[in-house]
Amino acid sequence: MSGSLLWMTTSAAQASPWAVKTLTDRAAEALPSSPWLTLAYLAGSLAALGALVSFLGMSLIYVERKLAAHFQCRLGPMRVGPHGLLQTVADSIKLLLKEDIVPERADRAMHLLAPFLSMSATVLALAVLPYSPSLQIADVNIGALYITAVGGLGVMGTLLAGWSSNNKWSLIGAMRAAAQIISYEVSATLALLVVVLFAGTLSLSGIVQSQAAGWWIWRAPGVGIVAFTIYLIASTAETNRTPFDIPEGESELTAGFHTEYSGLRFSFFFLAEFINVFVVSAMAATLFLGGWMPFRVGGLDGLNAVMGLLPPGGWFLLKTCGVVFLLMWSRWTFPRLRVDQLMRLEWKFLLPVGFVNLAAAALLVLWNLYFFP
Amino acid sequence: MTVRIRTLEEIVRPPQTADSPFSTQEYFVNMGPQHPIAHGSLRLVLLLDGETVRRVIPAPGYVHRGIEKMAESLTYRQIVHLTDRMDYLSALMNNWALSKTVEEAGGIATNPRIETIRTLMAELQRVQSHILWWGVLGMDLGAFTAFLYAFRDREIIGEIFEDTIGARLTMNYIQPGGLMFDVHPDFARKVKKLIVYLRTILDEYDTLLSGNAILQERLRNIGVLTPEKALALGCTGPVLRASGVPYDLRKAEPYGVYDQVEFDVVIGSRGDCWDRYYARIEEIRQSLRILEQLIDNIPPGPTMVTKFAERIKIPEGAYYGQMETARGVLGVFLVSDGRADTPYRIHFRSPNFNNLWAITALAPGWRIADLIAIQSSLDLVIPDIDR
Amino acid sequence: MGIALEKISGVLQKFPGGSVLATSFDAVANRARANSLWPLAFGTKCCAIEMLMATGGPFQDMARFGSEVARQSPRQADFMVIAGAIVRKMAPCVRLLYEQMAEPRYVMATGSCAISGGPFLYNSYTIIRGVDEIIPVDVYVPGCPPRPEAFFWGLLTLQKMIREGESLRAPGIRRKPVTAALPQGITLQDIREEMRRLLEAENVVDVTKATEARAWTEKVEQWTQKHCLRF
Amino acid sequence: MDAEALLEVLIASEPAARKRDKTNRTAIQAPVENLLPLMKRLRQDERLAFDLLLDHTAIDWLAEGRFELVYNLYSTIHGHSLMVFTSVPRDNPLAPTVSEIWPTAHWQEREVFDLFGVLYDDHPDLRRLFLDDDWKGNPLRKDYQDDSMLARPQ
Repeated sequence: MSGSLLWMTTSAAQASPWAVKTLTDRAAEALPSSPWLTLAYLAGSLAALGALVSFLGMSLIYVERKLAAHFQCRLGPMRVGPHGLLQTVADSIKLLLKEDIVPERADRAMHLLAPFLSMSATVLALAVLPYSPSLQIADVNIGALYITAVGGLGVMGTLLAGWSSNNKWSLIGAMRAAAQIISYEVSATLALLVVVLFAGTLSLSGIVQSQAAGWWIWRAPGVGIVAFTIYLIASTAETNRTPFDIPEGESELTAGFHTEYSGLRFSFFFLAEFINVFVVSAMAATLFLGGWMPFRVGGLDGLNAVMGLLPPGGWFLLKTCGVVFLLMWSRWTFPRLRVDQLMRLEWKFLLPVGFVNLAAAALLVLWNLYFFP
Repeated sequence: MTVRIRTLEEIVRPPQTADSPFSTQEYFVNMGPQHPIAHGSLRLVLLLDGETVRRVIPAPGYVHRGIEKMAESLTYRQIVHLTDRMDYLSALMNNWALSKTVEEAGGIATNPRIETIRTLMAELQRVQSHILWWGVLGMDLGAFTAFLYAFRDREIIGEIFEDTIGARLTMNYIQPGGLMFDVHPDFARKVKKLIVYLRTILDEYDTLLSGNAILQERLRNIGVLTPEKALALGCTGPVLRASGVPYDLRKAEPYGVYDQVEFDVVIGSRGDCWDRYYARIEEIRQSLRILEQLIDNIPPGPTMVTKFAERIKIPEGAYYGQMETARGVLGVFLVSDGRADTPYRIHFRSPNFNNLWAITALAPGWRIADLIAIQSSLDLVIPDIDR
Repeated sequence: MGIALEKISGVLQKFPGGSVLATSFDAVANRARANSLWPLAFGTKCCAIEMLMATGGPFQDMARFGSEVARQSPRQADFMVIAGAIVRKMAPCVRLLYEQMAEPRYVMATGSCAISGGPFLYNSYTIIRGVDEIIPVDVYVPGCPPRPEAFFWGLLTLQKMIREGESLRAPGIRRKPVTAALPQGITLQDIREEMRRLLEAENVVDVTKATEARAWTEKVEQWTQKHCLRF
Repeated sequence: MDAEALLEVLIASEPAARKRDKTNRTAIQAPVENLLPLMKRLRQDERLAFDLLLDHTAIDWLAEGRFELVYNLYSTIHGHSLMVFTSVPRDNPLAPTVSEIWPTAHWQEREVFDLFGVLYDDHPDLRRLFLDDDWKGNPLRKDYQDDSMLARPQ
């Protein structure tokens, strides 16, 4: 194992064309010469993050609505802008201007706080995602762990929202959300650990670079695809989407934990859900599909050169979109699971499989039984 | 004498507060009248223990319009339009049930053409109603796409109705003594096309929803209704047949031209939600069989045997007529005093009214999500309960 | 937050040239509101099948106008479609739902039952003759039940009203343009008067008396006072 | 069992029951005191075995000062049906409940209680069904008055 690890680190340091330079690196470099440039970098990255969040949210909502419509033999939004492109813009402006209601008997402070907590948890995750070698805000050396930790924070917002609304349906929804997210976090982490074992690093850009000879989904024979599937199922559950949308469960709990929210605060939950979809898709792409790394097979230089024609950012976007499509596809196809079936799936099926998979992965790494070790 | 009149508030009292902050307690929640599962405006008061349903108290009446009182001052032909608005998904069958009872009581004999067209229309409506139910069940269980597929196919049948009747939902087509209009010249061609189309589409339904492991998990062995219980609760229609009782009025007391066509009564074996689900899917297939046999054999003849403006008078007496609608037995109980051309009293025995109460026996012990599945599988139309 | 934003146009006006800005801000806001009307999933009777289900279906597709996001919670909905008869037992619930919706909120009464009681006008002991007795209605869509096309007519009328009528600085103007859907030169008042004249000429109903005689409207009012006062 | 044989069996077992004319189905009339034993027999007798109570409702005969209660029975085992009529006085409308024999009667009786005001002895949960608990009067009675009802113009 140490051999392969050494190979990884050396290859990344010496011969890789993918020298990663994050925004924080640039800011740190600029600090001695001109502190103003540093500030400009910081302000720029903050603005970019804000723009990214709103753009991502809006475009994903638009895509989801269009996609759903086409799955269902409909047209979807058509009237606002060409093919309804401005539909989500109109929706956002309307939600911004909508009255903001706090129910009389709600816990006012918590009720106001919850959507921001939910939102910030997902936005924090965006900071460490490697979009391309030159576009990453910070490359934390425990990136994978950080994403898991921050992802777990989001449930606080949901729980708070359900509790503070003083509505029984909201509370049921929040309790379901807490039980579900905490359970599925375990499986998601187990799947993530498989890749960490192979890559030998927790840093997300390090994981991407470790896939220069091939993506872990196929390079780790068997365990890669199993881990990918587990990760996809667990992360769908974490984002509360069908077939795991029991916390909102429209036909059961009216609107679940955000029943009492209106206007902007409701839109925060709405946006957080879609940013979350992006984050888990980007994570699935980063961990298993090589992130911004083009499709490469170790040794086939001709293929690698052709694949390298598309810039890394494009690859990242393509893969993420693929996973997003997969998530949306399942959302508009499956019925909803029941809460105890959901728990059974996690604790009696995904978790044991995840553990076995992790052990198998450890053995494979130990004996170097994977492609291009 | 032990008559004690109670009120809902008396029953729905908040339980005693817990002594210790860590002990649990049961709590009441309102499901409806505005709730996605209300399918209109049904209110269920649930006593929950965590997620488990301990008790269901249905509180109907949120669309009680007093149709029975209104009908006492209307002539028999005028009442027909009110029956549309009870179970609007089986509007034609409701029309027919009233017409049939009035014809039986007033001694009006119809001709084979009228009966054949009535049967055809009723079966088309049954198919339409079951398709809509399928979609709504999908929506209730979270598969929204099923709902829109159902509406796609429902519109096609709606178009056939529109050609002949001119209405999409409240038909007012089958009248005592005949039909409002003759069928559209395109009717037979379109129905034949529809039969071919629906046969393929039913397979698609199976692929999309019936074969889905999650759906089967959600429906199988949930809310088992034994035949004895179903009969005791007065359930009829697919709900009763799914429990294994082959009680179908189309066979038991044939009306229309049901005695001349070949079809099977679909019965279930266990009486769980899945049986109720698949019984209806299978009933669509049986209805297609009936349509297929009749569509080429519409006999010639007039479509109205009485004069339209003629006021029907019924001799003194009490009459009961019943019909199998998409949801069960719709009974019409008619009392005439023999003097006026309006009924002295009319009462509708609605299938949904009796099927609704099955939920009080089925849901306790299951989770909220199962309650949704159970209610969906009962296929309730609330305005028919409330009348 | 929403309240703070609503003050923007008022603040803008104080600056030189601000009224132009404020007007354009209003125009943008109104266009956004008009094009993003999310209905409340609430139907009582047959009209619900046509108004909320069939219109969402593939043949009609409400989503083209951006209205397919049917919200189950009244807090998140923009307009309420009263689809079907409202009876006295339901009246407080409808009122409560309306009170729970966030401003700006709109109401569309579809079908004769919701507009006037329709087929249940006479001899029904529970019916409410027109949902506008409990909540203000913006658009009336006649029919029994109306066709989905009629619903779209109502939706587009509502959109037109919002685009043209309402301003952030003067909310509530939208109550007036109900007549936007009427032919030129005829106001709603004219129609009411005409209806009244016709009804009274036939000596069928004494409209004033019939309205005053309904003691239960007071009950709804009391109930609302008791339960929804703080909204 | 055909209608004649059915009536024979019935009247032999319950002497107070009489055949009722002017109906389109087999029907018997019984005094309200004998209703409960009669109903029990109808349900339990193997030759009769009426296991499905299809319908229960009432008729308000205002001029005669009585309510007529109607039970509509069907036997899925034998395939025969029967209507049972009984009368209760209008000023003291008290009838025995049959909800222990057919649980479906529970709600059908509540409906009749709501709309006619017929009281059911020993009914486990006698509440208004469709109307509010504080509603005055019983709308389906012929003499029901309501300010909010608009009379239909003739």
